[in-house]
Amino acid sequence: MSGTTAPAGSYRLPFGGRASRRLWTFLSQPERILGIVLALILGGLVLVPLFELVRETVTVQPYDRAYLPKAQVGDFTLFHYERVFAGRLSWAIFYKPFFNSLVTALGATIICLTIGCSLAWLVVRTNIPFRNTLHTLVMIPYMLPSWVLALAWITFFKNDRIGGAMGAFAYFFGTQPPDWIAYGPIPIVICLSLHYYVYSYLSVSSSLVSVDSQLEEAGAMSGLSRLKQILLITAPLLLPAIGSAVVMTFIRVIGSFGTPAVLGMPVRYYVLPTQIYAAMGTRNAGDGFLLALVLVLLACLFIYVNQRMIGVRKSFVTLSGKGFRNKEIDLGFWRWPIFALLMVLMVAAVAFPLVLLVLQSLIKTAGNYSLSNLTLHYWIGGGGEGVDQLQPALVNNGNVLDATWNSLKLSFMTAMTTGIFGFLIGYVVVRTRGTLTSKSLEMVAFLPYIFPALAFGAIYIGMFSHPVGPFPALYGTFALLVLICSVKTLPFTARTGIAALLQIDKSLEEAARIQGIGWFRRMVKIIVPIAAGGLLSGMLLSLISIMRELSLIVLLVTPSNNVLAGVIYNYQSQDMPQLVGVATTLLVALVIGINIVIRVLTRNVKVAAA
Amino acid sequence: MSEIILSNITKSYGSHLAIPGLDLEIPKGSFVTLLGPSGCGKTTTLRMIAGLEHPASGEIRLAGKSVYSGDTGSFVPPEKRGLGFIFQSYALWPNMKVDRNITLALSEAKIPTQTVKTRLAEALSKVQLTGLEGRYPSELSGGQQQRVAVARLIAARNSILLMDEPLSNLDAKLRTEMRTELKRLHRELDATTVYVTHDQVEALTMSDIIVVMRDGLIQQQGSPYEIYHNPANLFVAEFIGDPKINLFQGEVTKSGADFAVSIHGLNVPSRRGFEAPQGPVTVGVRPEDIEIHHEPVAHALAAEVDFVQPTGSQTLISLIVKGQRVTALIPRFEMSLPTKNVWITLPVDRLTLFDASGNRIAPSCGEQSASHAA
Amino acid sequence: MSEIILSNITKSYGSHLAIPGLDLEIPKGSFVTLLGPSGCGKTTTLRMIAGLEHPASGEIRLAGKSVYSGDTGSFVPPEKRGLGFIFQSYALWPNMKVDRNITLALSEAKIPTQTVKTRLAEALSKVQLTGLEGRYPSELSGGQQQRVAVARLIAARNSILLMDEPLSNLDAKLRTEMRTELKRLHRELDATTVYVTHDQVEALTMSDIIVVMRDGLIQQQGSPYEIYHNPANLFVAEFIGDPKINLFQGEVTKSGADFAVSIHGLNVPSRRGFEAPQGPVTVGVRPEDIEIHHEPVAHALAAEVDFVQPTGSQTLISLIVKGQRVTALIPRFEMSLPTKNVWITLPVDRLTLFDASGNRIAPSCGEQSASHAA
Amino acid sequence: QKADPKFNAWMQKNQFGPYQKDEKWEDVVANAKKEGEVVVYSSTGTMNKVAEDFAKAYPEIKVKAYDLGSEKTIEKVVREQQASVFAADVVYTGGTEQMVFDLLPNNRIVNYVPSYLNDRIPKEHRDPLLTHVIEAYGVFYNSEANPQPPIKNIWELTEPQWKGRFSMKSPAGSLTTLMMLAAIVEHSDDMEKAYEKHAGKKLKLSPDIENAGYEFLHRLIANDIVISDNSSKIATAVGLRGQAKPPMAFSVIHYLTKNQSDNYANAIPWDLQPAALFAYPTYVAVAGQAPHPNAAKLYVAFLMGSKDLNEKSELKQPFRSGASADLLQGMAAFYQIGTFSPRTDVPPPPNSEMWPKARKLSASPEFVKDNIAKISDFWTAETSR
Ligand SMILES: Nc1ncnc2c1ncn2[C@@H]1O[C@H](COP(=O)(O)OP(=O)(O)OP(=O)(O)O)[C@@H](O)[C@H]1O
Ligand SMILES: Nc1ncnc2c1ncn2[C@@H]1O[C@H](COP(=O)(O)OP(=O)(O)OP(=O)(O)O)[C@@H](O)[C@H]1O
Ligand SMILES: [Mg+2]
Ligand SMILES: [Mg+2]
Repeated sequence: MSGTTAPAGSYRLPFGGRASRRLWTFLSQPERILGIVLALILGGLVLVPLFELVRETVTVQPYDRAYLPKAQVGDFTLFHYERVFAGRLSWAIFYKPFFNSLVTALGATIICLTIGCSLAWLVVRTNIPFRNTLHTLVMIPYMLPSWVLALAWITFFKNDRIGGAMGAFAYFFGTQPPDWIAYGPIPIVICLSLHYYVYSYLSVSSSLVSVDSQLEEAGAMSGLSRLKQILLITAPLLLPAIGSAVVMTFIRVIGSFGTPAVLGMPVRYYVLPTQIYAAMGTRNAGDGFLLALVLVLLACLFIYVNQRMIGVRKSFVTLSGKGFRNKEIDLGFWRWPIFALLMVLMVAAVAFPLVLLVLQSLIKTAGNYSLSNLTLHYWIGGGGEGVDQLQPALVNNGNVLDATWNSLKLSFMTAMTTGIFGFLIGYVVVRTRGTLTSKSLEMVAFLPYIFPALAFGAIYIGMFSHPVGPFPALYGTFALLVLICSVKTLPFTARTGIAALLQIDKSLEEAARIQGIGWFRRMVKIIVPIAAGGLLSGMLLSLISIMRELSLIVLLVTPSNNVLAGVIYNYQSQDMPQLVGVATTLLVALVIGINIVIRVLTRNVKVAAA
Repeated sequence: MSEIILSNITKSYGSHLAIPGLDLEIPKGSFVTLLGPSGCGKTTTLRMIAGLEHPASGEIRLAGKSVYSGDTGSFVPPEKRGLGFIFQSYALWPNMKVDRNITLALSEAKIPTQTVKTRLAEALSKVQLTGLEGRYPSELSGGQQQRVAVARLIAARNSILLMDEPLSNLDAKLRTEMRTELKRLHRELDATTVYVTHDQVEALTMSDIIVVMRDGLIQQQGSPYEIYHNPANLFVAEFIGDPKINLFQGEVTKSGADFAVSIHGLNVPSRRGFEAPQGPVTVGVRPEDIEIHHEPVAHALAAEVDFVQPTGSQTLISLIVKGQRVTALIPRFEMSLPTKNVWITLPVDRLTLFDASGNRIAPSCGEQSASHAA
Repeated sequence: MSEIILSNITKSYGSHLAIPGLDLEIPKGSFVTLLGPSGCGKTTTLRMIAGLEHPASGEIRLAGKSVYSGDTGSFVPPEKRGLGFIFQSYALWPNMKVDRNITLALSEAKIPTQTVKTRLAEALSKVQLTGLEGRYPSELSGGQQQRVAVARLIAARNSILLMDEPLSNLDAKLRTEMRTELKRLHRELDATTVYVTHDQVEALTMSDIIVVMRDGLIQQQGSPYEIYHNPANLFVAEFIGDPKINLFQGEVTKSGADFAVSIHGLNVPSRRGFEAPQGPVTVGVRPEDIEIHHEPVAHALAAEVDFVQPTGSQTLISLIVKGQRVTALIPRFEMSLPTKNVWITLPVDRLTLFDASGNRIAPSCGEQSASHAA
Repeated sequence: QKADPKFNAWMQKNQFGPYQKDEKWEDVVANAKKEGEVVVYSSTGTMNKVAEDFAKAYPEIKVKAYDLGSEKTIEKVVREQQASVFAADVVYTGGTEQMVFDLLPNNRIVNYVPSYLNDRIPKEHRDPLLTHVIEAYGVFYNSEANPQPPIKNIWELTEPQWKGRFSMKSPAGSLTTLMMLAAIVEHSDDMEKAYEKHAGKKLKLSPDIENAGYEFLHRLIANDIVISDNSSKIATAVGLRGQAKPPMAFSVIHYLTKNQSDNYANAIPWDLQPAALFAYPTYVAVAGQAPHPNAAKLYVAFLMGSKDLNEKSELKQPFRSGASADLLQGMAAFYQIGTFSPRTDVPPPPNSEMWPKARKLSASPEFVKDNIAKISDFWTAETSR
C-alpha cells in the first residue's frame, strides 16, 4: 500500500546509519510521505466503511428472521449471496436489473462522451460565438437536480398510461406518444445523458486547454484532415481525461436512482439502484448492501481497466515549458449553425425543465395553466385565493433561508476540503505513477463515488460517535458533515486532479525546485495554478452535488443544520409542489449564480495559456 | 515565376502589431532565409504562409493560387496547402513513437507500406537516428527530438518547405551534415524553401536570397553577398557579421577632386571615383578587414590590445582605439599578441558609409564593381 | 579545490545505459563546458548534478559535501542544493507573466521587494526584454522565451550555475551579447559554471575547461587550446572545429634520423625532434592551416577547386585532392577563386597524427612547446 | 426482551414499562420542564407542525424534530444506539415489522402509554406499542367521470377494462404499501369469498400461488398494473378533473383532502367487496435510554391529545389554534381525513363520516412478522417477470 521502495537491505539494519539515511532520502521526497499519509487517512475514511459494508453482507440482519428462523442476528451467513446471485429471486433482484443497468449506463456513457467531447472541442478550440458564456451554459444541465429533467420529460411525453393531466406532446399533437418514448430505457438514457455529459465536458475541456495546438498544426502540415487531427493526435493525448470521464460517467449513471425511478417504474423497468433503494427502504440491508457492493466492484473493475488502458505508457505530458500555443480554429460557415444546434440542446436540457420548475412554484392547482391560476404567493407572499396561507413565502420563510445558508456553507467548505485533498491525491498518484501507492490510492479515492450514500452516513455515525485518536467525537457536529461530504465527492477532484497533473511537464516543477522553492510553495505558486482549471471544475462538481445532497447527510444533520435538499424533501413528503418548486428553483439559481461568480472571479487566472 | 507571394500582409496579436505590412516574393525553387533579431516576426511569417495563422489583411498566393485574401475573406486551411513545416518547438506528437511521428503523413496519404518503410529508413539515416525509431519523443534528448522533426520533413517530400530554426539544438558537426542534407533535399525536390535561422553561417552558406527583418518589416532582401557587403542600412550591417561590424563616427572631406574620410582625426584617402556628400557619416569596417601592425605605419590608428579570444580557426582581437572598442579578426588561433600597443589600418576599398539616418550612402559605379571583384 | 565532483556516476533509462561511468572534477570558480554530439548525455549529467535525476550509482559532491551517494543511499534534494539551472526546454511557468517567472524564487526567498524590483529590471535589461514583463510566455517568440529563462538565472545569483544550451534560439548578435552577460555573471558571482552548448565558438571563447563527451563517456578534458590543438583522439579532433578537420591516410617513414609523413605520395618532412613509430597513421590538418597556391610549389599536392562558399569573414574552399574531399578556409569573403587548379601545402608543424586505434600519437617534447608558441 | 442493566436502571429510574405505576402527571410535567428539551425522530413532515404547537404549549421545553422518513428514522435510532449515542427521546414511525419486532425487543424503544389514556384506547392499539394514528390505503376512483363507483368488487380490477388503468405506489421501499399488501394476503379468506360472490364460482389458484390474497395480487400485476414512485401523483392522476378515462388506484386516503385544496374529484367506493380500506398504524414510542425521559412522556401525551378531549368536544377549523388546539394538542396537526386517532373518545375529523362505518382490513403484527419478507419477495418476482 505504501509503496516503499527501499530494498530489503534496509530492513536488516533498521537502526544503522545507512538505513536511517535511506529513510531520510525517502522522506525527502514529499510525494512519498504524502502518499503514505493520504493512504492512511483514506484507508480510515473509505476502507473502514467498505469493510463494514462487506461485513453486513455476510451477517444475519433483523430482516432475515423470516428466512432464517434459527439464526441469531449478527451471525455469519452467506444467505444474501445465495439469495441475490443464485436463489429463486436472483433473476428479479439482481440479474435483470443488472442487465438493464448495464444497457442504460453504456448507452448514456456513449452519448455523454460524444456530447461532452464535441462541446469541449467547440468551446476550447473554435471560434464558436459566445464561447465564454457557453462554457457556463453547458454546465447548467448538471446544476439542475437530475430528476427535474426526468419530470420534465414525463410532463412532456407522458401518455394516458399514468393518467392525470395530459402530456404536452399529446396536447399539441393530438396523439398519445408510445410507451417506449414516454417511459423505459430510451428516455432514461436520454435524460441521463443530458445531465451527465457535463463530466466529459469538464474533464476533456480542462485537459484540452493544455494540449499545445502546435501538435494539431503539425498534423495539418502533414495533410491530416481536421477530423484525422482530432482522432490521431488530440484524442490520444486526451486519453487520460476521456478515460476518467468514462469512469465517472459510467459509474455515476449506473448508480443513479432518481431518473430510472421516475421513468422506469411505470413500465416496470428496474435497475440496480432502484433495487438497492427498495431493499434499503424495507430495511433489507443485507440485500441492499450486497447489491451496492456489486456496484462498488464494478467501479473498481472500471478503474482497473482504465488504469490498464491508459497506463503509464500512454499518458503524455502535453504542457511543457516550451513554445506553447493555443490557437482558435475558424469554424467558417458552420459557426452559426452549430451554435444554433447547441442552443436547441440547451433549451431541451435547461430551459424546458427550468420553466417547468418555475411554473410549478407559481401554479395554485396542478394541471391548470391559466393566468388566474398563477400566484407569486410562495415567493413573495401576498396571499390570494386558493393558496396555502399557512405557508410563509420564501422571503420570510426562515426555514428555507436557514437551510439555504447551511447548504452554502456546507458545499463551500466541502469544495475547499475536497479540492485540497483531490489535488494532493492527484499529485501523489501522478508523481509516483506506476507504483503500488499510486494505483491503490487512485482506486481508493474513487470508491466513495459509488458507495451507497445512506449506508455511508450510517456507518459514519458509528465511526465518529467516539473520539478517534486526537480527534474529538465528531458526531453531531458540522465538521462531520463537511468530512463525509468531502470524502464522498473526493472522486471528482481526485480524478480531475490526476488528469490535470498528468499533463504538466515535470520540468515546470523542477525549475522551481532548483531555485530552492520548497514543496509547499511550489504547489501553491506553480502546480496548483496550472492545474487550476481542472481542479476548479472538480470542485464545482463537488459543490453542485453537495448543494443538493441529502441521503448522505440525512442521518447526520441536526435540525439547525438542515440543508436545502432536506427542505425540498420535507415539502415533497408534505406534498407541497409549489414550495418544492420554490426551493428547487432557489437551489438551481444559487448553483448557477455561484458558478457564474466563480467563473468571473477566476477569469483572470491564466490557466495553461487558455 | 514566384512560388510564394505575400502582398501587404499584416498581423497583430491583440493590440501588438507583429507584422505591420509585409511584401515578399519568393521565386520557385529558391532557398530563402529569413534573418532577424529574436521576436521580429520570422515565425509569424512562416506560420502565415503555412496557413497556421490568419493574417489581418493582405493576400497570400502559393504556386499561383490565392490561399488567403483579406478582401474576399477566402482562406485555404493548412492541411490543403501541401507544405512541409518544421516547428521551432519541434511539435512532435508525444503519443507516437519516432517512426509513427515520421510516417504518419505518409500512411495517411495512402502511400504503399513498402515505400513508407524505405522513406522512413532513409530519413532516419539522414538524421542519424537509426535505431531510435521505437522511442517516444519524451525519451529523446533535445537534439534528437529536433532531428525527428527534420526527419518528418525529409520523409514527406513536399514541394514547399518551411523550416523554423530546424538545427538550433545541434552541435556544429551534426549541423554541418544536416545542413548538407537539407540543402540536398531542397535540390532533389526542386522545392521552394523558406528557412528561418539565427545562424549567420547557415544563412550565408545555404541561401539564394536572404531577407533581413526587423519588427515585422523587411530591411533588405538580396543575395548573401549583397547583404554582407552592401547592407542597406546600419541595422543590417550591424546584424549581419559575427563578430559585429565596427562603426566609427567620421566625416567626408574633399580636397580638390579627391574625397577622403576622416576617422578619429585620421584621413583615409578614398579610391579614385569615390563620391559622397560632404559631412558627418558613420563608417563601417568589418573586423576581418582591419589590419594589425606591430609597428607604426602610414595612415594607421594607434590601438591598445584589450583581450585576445581564439575561436578555433580565427582569433578575435579586442582593441581600444581612442577610447572606442574595436574588434579585429585574424585568421589564426592565437592565445595572445606579442605587444600590447599596435597600429591598425582600415582598408580603403572596404569602408561602408552610412548617412545620418542610417542608410547606406550608395557608392558610385566604380566603387560598386570594385567591391564585387574583391 | 574542486567544487563539483562526480565519482564513477552511472545512469540508465530503463535498459538504456545513458552514462556508463563518469568521473569529473570541476574546480571552484571555473567555467566548464560540456560538449558532445546530440544524445551523448550532457543534459543527463547536468540534471544529475542538480539533483533532478537519481544516478544509479557513484557519488556526487558539491562544495565539499556529499549530495548523493550510491553506497549509503543519501540524497540531497534539488531545492536544498542552491543551484541555478537553465533548462533546455526553458521550463517557463505558463501561468505567470514574465516578471513573475523571473522573480518568483526571489520573493519566495523573502528578499525585500525593492531588491527584487531592481534585480528584475537589471535582468530584463541584460536579456533585452525590458517592456515585455507583462506578457505570458505563450505570447513570446522562441528566442524571447529562452531569454526569460536566462533572466531567471541572472536574477537568482546562485553560486553554482548549470546552463543547458541557454542561447540556442538566439541570433548571432544577441548571442554574442548574452554570452558576454553570462560570462560577466560568472565572474561577478565567482560562480562555478557548467555550461552545455553545441556552439563551438561559444565553447572555445567562454570556457576555462572543455569536457568532450561521447555516449556518456568523457573523451577529453582540457583547456580550449588543448582540445583544439591536441585532441586526444580522432573523435575529438573531428568533433571540434568548424569546418571539420581534414583527415588523410598517411605513413610515418624514417630516413636516417629524420622522420617524414607521406600523404598521397607526398613526403612532408617533419620538424626537428619529431619522433613517431613507423607505420600507417591518420593525419589531421585543420582547414585554416592549409595553404593554397595558384602555381605549383615544392612539397605541394595538386588540388581541384570544387566549390567556394563564403561564410562572412571567411570563405570555405572545398577541394578535391586525389579523389578525396579536402576543406580549406581562407580569411576573406570570396565568391570564387581565379583558377580551378591549385596546389596546397600542409604546414609541417601543424599536423596531428593518430594511430590505428584513433588515439593521438603523443608528440615529442620539442613539438609540444613548438605548437604552444604558435 | 434482553436483559441490559443500564437499560433497566434507566427504566426504573424513569418509571417505564413495569415500573410505570401510579404515574403522577404533575411530576412528569415538572420534570419535563426541568429537562428542558425533547428530541423527536419522525417519519413525517407533520411533526414539524406538532413541534411548533408543543413549543407554544410548553415554551420551557425546546423541541428538536427531525423529519427523516420511516426507514431513516429507524436507521438513525439503531445506528446511534449501536454507537452508544443516546440522542433521541421520541421515535415516531410506521413499520410494524421493525418497530414491534426489532426495536422494541432490542430495547431501542420502550412502549409508553400515559396512564390516563389506558381505558380510552383499545388494547390492540396500545399493546405492544402505542399507535398514534391509524392511516389507510383506499381504492380511489374519479367521481367526476363516474358519478357512481365504477366497481363493486375488488376483483373487477383484475379484468380487462382496467388493464393498464390501475396504479399504485411501489411497495419496494415503502413500508406502508407493504402493510397494505400484507393486509390483503392475511385476509385471503375475505378475498376468496369476495371472488366467489363476484364470479359466482370457486377461485382457481394459479400454479405456485398459495392463497386468494396472493392470487389477487398476481392477477392485478398481470393486468398491467402501473407502478408509480409517488403517492401524490397517483392521487392527481385519478382525481384530476376533465379526464375522459381516468384510472383507478390504491392511494393513501388522506389525499382526499386534495378534493378541497386542489378541487380534485377523488372518491372511495366505500361499499367495495371485501373492503375499500386497508388500515395500518403509525407508532409513537420513547427511545431507549432517552436523555429526556419525562419530556418524552409529555411529548407522547401531547401527541395523543388532551385529557379533556371527548366525543362531544366542539372542534373548529383551523384546528391548530384557539380552543380546538388546546383540546387536540398534538392531534391538531393530524386532524383530517386519513389520519385517525385510535382514541375512542375523539370525534372523527371533517368529511370522514364514512370512516367509522366502512370495512377496513389490516394486517396483524404477528402476521406481518412472519410474512412481510415473503410478500415483498413475491412482489419483486411477479413484477419482474
Ligand atoms: N526519459 C528518457 N528515457 C529514455 N532515454 C532517455 C531519456 N532521456 C534521455 N534519454 C537518452 O539518454 C541519452 C542522453 O540524453 P541527454 O538528454 O543527456 O542528451 P544530450 O547530450 O543533452 O543531447 P542534446 O544535445 O541532443 O540535448 C540520449 O540517447 C537519450 O535518447
Ligand atoms: N500568441 C502571441 N500573443 C502575443 N504576441 C505574440 C504571440 N506570438 C508572437 N507574439 C509576438 O510577436 C512578435 C513576433 O513573434 P515571432 O514568433 O514571429 O518571432 P520570431 O521572429 O520567430 O522570433 P524568435 O527568433 O525569437 O523565434 C514577438 O514580439 C512576439 O512577442
Ligand atoms: Mg520564432
Ligand atoms: Mg540536452
